[in-house]
Amino acid sequence: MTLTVFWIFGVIAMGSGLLCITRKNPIASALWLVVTLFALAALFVLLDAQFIAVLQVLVYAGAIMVLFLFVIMLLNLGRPGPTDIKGPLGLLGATVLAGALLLLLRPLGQAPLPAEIQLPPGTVAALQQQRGMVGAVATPLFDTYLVPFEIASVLLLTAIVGAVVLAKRKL
Amino acid sequence: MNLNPAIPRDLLLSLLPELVLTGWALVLLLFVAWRHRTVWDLRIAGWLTLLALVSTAVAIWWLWWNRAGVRGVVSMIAADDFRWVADWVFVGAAALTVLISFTYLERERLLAPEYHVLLLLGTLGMMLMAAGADLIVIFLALELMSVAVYVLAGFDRRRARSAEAALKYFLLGAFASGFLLYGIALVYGATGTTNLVLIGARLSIAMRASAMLLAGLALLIVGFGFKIAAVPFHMWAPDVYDGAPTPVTAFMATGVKAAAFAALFRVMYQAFAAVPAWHDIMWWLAVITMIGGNLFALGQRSLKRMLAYSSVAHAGYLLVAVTAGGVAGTSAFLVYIVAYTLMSLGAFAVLIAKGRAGESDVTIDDLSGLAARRPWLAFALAVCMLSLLGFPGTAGFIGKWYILIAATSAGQNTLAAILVLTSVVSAGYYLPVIMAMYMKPEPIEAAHVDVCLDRWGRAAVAAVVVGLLLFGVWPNRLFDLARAAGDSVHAGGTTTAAP
Amino acid sequence: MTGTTVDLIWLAPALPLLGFVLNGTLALARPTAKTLVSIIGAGVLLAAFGVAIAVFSAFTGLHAEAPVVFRYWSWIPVGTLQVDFALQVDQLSLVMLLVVTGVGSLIHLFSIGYMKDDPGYARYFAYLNLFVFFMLVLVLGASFPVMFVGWEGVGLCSYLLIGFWFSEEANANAGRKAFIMNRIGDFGFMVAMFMIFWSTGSLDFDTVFAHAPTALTAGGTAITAITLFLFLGCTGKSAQIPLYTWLPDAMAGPTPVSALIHAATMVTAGVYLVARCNLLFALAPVSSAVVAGVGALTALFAATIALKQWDIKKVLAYSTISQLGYMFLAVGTGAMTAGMFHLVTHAFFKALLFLGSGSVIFALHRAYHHTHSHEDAQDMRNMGGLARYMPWTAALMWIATLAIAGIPPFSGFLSKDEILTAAFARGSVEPIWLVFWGLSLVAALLTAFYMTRLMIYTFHGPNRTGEQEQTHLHEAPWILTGPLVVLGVLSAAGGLLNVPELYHGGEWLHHWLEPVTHPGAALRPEPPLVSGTEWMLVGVAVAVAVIGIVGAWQLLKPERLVPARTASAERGFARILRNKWYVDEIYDALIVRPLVWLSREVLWKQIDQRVIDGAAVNGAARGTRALGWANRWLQTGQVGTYVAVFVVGVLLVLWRAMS
Amino acid sequence: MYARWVLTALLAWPLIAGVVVLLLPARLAKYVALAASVIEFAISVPLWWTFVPDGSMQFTMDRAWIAAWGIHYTVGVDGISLFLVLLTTFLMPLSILGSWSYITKREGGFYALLLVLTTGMIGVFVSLDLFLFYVMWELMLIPMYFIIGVWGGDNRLYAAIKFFIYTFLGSLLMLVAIIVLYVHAGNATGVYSFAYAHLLSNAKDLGPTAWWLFGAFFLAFAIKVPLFPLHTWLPDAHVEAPTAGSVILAGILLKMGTYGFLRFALPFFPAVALSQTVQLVIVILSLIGIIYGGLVAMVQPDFKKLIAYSSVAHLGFVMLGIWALTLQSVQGALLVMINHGISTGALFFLVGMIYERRHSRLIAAYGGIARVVPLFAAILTVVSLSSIALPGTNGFVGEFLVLIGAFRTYPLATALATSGVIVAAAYLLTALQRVIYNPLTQHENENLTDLTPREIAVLVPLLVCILWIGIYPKPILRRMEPSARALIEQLKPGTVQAPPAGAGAGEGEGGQQ
Amino acid sequence: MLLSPALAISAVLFTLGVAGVLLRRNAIVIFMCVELMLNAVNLTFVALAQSLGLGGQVFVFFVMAVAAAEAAVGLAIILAVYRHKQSVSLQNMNLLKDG
Repeated sequence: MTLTVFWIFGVIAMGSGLLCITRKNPIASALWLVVTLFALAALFVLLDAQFIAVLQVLVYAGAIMVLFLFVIMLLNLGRPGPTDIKGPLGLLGATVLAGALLLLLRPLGQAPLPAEIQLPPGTVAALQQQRGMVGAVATPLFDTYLVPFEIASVLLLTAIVGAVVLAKRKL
Repeated sequence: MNLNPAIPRDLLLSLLPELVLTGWALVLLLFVAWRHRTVWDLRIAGWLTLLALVSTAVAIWWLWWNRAGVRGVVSMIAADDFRWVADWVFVGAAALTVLISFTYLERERLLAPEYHVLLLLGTLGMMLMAAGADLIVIFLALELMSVAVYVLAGFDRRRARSAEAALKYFLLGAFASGFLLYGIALVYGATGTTNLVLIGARLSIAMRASAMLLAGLALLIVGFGFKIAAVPFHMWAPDVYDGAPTPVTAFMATGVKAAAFAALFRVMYQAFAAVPAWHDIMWWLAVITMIGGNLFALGQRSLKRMLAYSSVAHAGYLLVAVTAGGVAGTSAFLVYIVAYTLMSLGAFAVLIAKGRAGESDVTIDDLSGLAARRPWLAFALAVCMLSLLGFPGTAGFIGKWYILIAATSAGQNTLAAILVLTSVVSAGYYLPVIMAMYMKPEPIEAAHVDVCLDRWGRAAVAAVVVGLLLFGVWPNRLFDLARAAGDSVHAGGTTTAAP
Repeated sequence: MTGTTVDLIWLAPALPLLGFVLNGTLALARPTAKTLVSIIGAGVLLAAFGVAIAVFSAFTGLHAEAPVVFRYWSWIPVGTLQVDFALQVDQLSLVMLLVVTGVGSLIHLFSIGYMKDDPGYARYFAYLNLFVFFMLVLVLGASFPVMFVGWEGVGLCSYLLIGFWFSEEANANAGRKAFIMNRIGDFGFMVAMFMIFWSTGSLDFDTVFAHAPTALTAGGTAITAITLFLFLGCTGKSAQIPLYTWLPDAMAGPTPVSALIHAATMVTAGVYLVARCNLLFALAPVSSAVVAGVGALTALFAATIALKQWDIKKVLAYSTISQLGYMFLAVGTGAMTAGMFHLVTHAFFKALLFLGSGSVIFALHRAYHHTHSHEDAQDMRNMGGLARYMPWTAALMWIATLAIAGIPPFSGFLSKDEILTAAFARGSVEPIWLVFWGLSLVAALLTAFYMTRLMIYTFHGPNRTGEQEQTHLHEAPWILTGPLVVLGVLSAAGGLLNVPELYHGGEWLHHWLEPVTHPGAALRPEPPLVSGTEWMLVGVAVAVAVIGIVGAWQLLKPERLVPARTASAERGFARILRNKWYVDEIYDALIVRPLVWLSREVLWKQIDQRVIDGAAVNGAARGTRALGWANRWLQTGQVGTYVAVFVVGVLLVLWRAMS
Repeated sequence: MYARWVLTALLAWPLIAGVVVLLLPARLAKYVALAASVIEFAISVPLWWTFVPDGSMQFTMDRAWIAAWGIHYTVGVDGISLFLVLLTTFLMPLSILGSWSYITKREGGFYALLLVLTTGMIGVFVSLDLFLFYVMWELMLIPMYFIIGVWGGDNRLYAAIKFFIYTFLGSLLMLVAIIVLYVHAGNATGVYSFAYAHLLSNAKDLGPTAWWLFGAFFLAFAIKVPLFPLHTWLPDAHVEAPTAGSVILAGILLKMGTYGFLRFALPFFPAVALSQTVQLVIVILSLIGIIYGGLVAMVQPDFKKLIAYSSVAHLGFVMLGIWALTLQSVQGALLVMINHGISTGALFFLVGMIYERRHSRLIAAYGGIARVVPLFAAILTVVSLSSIALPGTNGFVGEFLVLIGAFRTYPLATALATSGVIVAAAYLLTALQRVIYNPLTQHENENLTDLTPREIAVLVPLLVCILWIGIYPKPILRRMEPSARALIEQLKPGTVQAPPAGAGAGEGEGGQQ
Repeated sequence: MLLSPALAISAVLFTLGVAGVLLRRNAIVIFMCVELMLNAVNLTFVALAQSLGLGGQVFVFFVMAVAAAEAAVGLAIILAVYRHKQSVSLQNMNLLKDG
């Protein structure tokens, strides 16, 4: 049952992903990407990552993709014009390269994880039960992952400074 | 001084240089928010930056002096000699970049002190990359560095070339980050952890290398390969180096590359020492990078693009050090990166002196007759070129020699031979620079009258030349440092018999 | 050290060397000091001649059976190779010493008059002195390398003196040709030295000759090769087939030079060498046959060419080649004494002939100089009837002509006859020598003929010099004729040196040289001849000479001859002879031109410039650079391309990692 | 004191003087440089007397340099290198004096580079540590590159870069070979050191690697020699270089290749170097060099190019002599190296002097000038004769020894090589004739001035050497012999002839053919 | 177990992202494709987290931060380029190239 649902959302994600990269209009692409992100959020839920799923919807689909759309609109890229998709040769090249990549990544879907590193099934769910959906992710964030967390904060600061520098009217 | 990161005090201590630098960056940010209009604001920001870098260096030195180290504990942050030496390289590269930026920024009217903030933040990212003992730290640090450098590349917004360079760098960088991240994910999947030491431990206890691990490893190499501009992931480099403001180019060619290599070394030798598969890949990457970089550089007229390809070629030499591995390889990398940082920065500094406001390209022929008009500048560039070429008496030679020893000790004689053969090709583009400066007449009367550096730039160039010659003749202290650093990375691993 | 005057032998070469140094300095510093130059130049030679006589008499008193060797310093000492700079006095070298200094002195005296107006007077004497120095080193050297010093040194002086008037390209060419031809011979000499050293362990004459019979198998490949290579050296130096062509060209030099170097001394060095190495040649019968055969052939061949030459010196040059052929026939036959005898007599009469011709040329030249004419002063067609103007010269040259033609009792008769007899005698053992004898007999006939021709055209018949010039023709001054007279006496009476037993003579030279020639003669004794046969041979030889002379008188009509400027070219076979059998042209076409062409067009322009430098070196550079340029097809600025390449890289890395 | 410090002084002094020259005003440069080089020569002269001919390394000094890699500053000379050092110090003052009026621009730099070059060249000959050797080997490349490139002729840029890259190609592969040797010796003994003796004694058991290593050394040295197909840098470099450059290039730089063979390539890899194949290749290449070099020289229109190709021929003799490995041939090879430095150096000086007057190197631009400049003509003749190995000059002694020695090992090849003397006469005498003899046809030549006292001062020492070595080479041979003997003994044990019982009659082993 | 399908879907999405980058010329769309790649990786992380512990989920958090930072800077850069060229098509990014 879960598997079926998983596959349904999976197919949605892949399908909309495909549409995202093949739509001529950037806005359409962006919207299809949003669909993909939503589908992924659903998959996250199925994978015991409810908090991440929420973040996915809020941050990704909500904030980041809006930013994209905003820029697309700002630059008025949605208007009809020549397509930005490469010609048949580009299509062929992209297909061949991507196909080859997929072929090489194929073993990933089959390889079972080594038993010695796997947690007993249900451990994650149990942990979430124990600490709460948010707490299960947040606790390590301020504990084990304190340093990366701080780096991430500096990263965001840098991005802000950078964006300001690049975008401000006068240098 | 043994630090246990589980204790907050020790954690802070182990991050002392980064904290100092972050602190200064915030101070500077405040200053910038307050003063960001005049030339003097820019200069003061520059001096503050230098101060920040010096104090960071002192912090590093303090930790090094006290033999600070995280030993026997699983941690996000490594504290070992390798990190300190690498940090010094980054700080040094940043400091030299600041020194050569004064002239450039003022001449190009880039009166935005945020430049220095970004420089500091980028340096912070580099230091964290070298410090990262966990893939997630390395990834975040890499992104921190990259974001700062993306912006710096596009810093000269008035010029389309700068913007284009930023865009190319950014798009390809983000693309490559995707691969790196996927690689991290797969390695995580295969080993259940992202900590380098733990990965190493798990892989060494006879865990069969799964397809997932190998794919992850490959994608990690791709991700790093992009940052170090290894062929065939190098194609962004010439364009971006070309379009970015010259001091930023210098910073990219030295600091960014050094940081990526430092991380690569730590990842490969602390986590994947037990997996032989990557040696083969590195071997091939090294070979095609050396061949490609050197060949492509031959076709360039623009000095900046030539240096860009040359930096690709040098990435190839460094990859030889990676392939050779062992203590020798790691030490060789450190020695070489010191030399490379000096000589590249020196070359870019002279390039800045020669460039004119708004002028895009300096071709090799533009340097004709420079020696007659500006003998010291020409001498400096000549020393840099010879060092890049690997000529005895310069640090570049010592570095190359060390890499060759490392490669030979590892039985990689063919690789060593390819290295020197491609070096011969490199004479084909380094020598014309010297040739132009010394052996050709000035194209027009007084062609080089306005070539000059301010006193900071001159100080930087002088420091570079002195460093190159000093290390070229008396590299003993540098060796000891590098050797200890190499040892520290391989503490748990195998040490080869050779030096 | 012998404690006698022989110890002064070093003075003999040292004096000319001193003369060279002084005159050389003068030539560069004060070229006009001609008197000083003359005194130094001729003085050192006369002094050397004095030393030679003193040494000779002292040596005679020693009754030495072995050579007296003086080692001055260790020259090339490396391992077992110990070459000392050493001089050796023995019977053979003394004969040469006397001839060189004696004839040399006369020629130096002659030169004082002959060259007096030349701007290069000092240089001339410097060279001449240097030549004598080297010649003496050649004949006195106690080992092959020391001899080789003189051997190449005389070649050098020959080169310098042939090209003495270097402003004419032909003269300079002639000098160069002489040097290179000699070098070809020297190549043989050097290879022979190497083989001698490694087979006998030394290069000193005494050691080599002492070891040779035991170290080398008689008639073996090694000794044959050694002697043949030595003989190659001789053919170069002594102008034998195939390396003789330089000598006629060498007449470009001043005439006294031709007399000294290209007639009396240097060109006989080859004969001296074979005589010196008689032991080695005696061990190698095949080589001896080659030497004799080449000698006989050269004698005939050169004589044919001499028949049709108009240049008076060219005739004498070919005559010299021809006479040298006789000497080689002699030494090849094993008749070392006969060879040396002919060498000495030839030195006398040929020097006389050359100096006489020099006197003639001097006269003609002066005459033409007076009238500002540019006629050829050496062409016999411009002479004729000169006996009237220059009686002394004519008379003396007749003596020399009779001597060379072999008319008894002149010196040439005795020496040539001895050679012919020896060849005939050898023919009784080895029949091939009968052929050689026959060849040389024909050559004798031709010799008599062309020498008479020379005399007739030069001194007899009507004068063709020109109406105005005739008034200026007269005998040369005493400084020129004086030496001629001395040489005339020697040419006439030189035969006394070695009057054969046939005429109840003492064979002084034969006995004198015995200690030197004995080792070879012991191995290869001369076959005896009954005296009847000997008389018959004498008769044949004299008859041949007389036929030649008389024939020439009968056949040649000097009255019909016209001056060179109006003469028409020869036709038919005469033309081939006139053009020296086209040997120069053949060498040029077969060797020189192809070699130069090969060097320039193939080796240099194709192999060096195009293949190695162009294709390989610059090609590699260009190719590398082209590969670099090719990158621009990829590095187009298009991110799409970059991404594609990137992904290809990813695929490759993944593939390598996972396979 | 002298014995310990002399080599270091010889290395350091020119370097110091070079810096001084660079800092002084340009007009003083040549005086200071000349003084410095004369002092350098004066320092080196006592080597002649204090050297003890016993085959050992002398005047050695050993100091740790880069201890981490076992790199030492180790210097010393033996009979093989002694004369190369002396030749260097001898030629330098002459080169400086010879450049007196030739160099008119940037004099300071020129003379400073010459002095630095001195250090590099001497360093190559005295280094007993392979790292030091390599550094010195490369060090002399840069000054030469600048000398050709800055002060050279019209096509100097091409010549300079060709010279550089050619040499660089070979030397870098040698670098790898040195390092492989180092690692090999280190792995075998646990002692990691670049010391010559250490590497030499542990260059065994390399297996097939030895072939590769020998190949690398071979390439480096063969390019420098230059051996036949690797010689094309030489004509260009010689022609374009200023006089002093050509003199040093021919006089000393070329000797580095042959010295390298003697000192490194042969002793390190005797099994490879003396294998049938390598012997065959070397002998054939030397022969080609001798004959081909001569033939190509014969048809050169440019006098300097002619001399350059003649160098190929001369060095062919050296190679033949080295590989023949008899006492005579090796000493002959060493002597030819010295002789070539003197004679070819003098030839280049002479060409340079006439070039200064007439600004042409083409043979065809001259002709008949012996009348106008008799002294020049006389000296040119003597030097040419020395170059074509006329007995009595230095050239003969060297070539004679090489050939007579090599004849034992390679009779046929040596016989062919001997024919090189014919070709030598052909090309040099032809050139001589076309320059100083023949009619004086060009009006520009009518007013040439003869040699000045300064120029005479440059040439006289060379002439003295030409005659001295030609007549009395024993002092040199005596000093070389023990080292040459030791070398041969080391490579071909038992083949060296016993020392002579006494000077004079050579009682040796006869009979072998 | 959902791991295998998740990994498979992730790989496909990643490949789609790569294909998109290869296929498109519009800078913004390409950037979106990169985001698609990052999301594919996120899926892998989350799937792995189910078996390997919460670390994987924490990663996703960080990836989002990175994506946000990149988006901010990236879009600013795209704006800066647009100001010069009035276009975001990479076809027009040809000031910088060899030759």
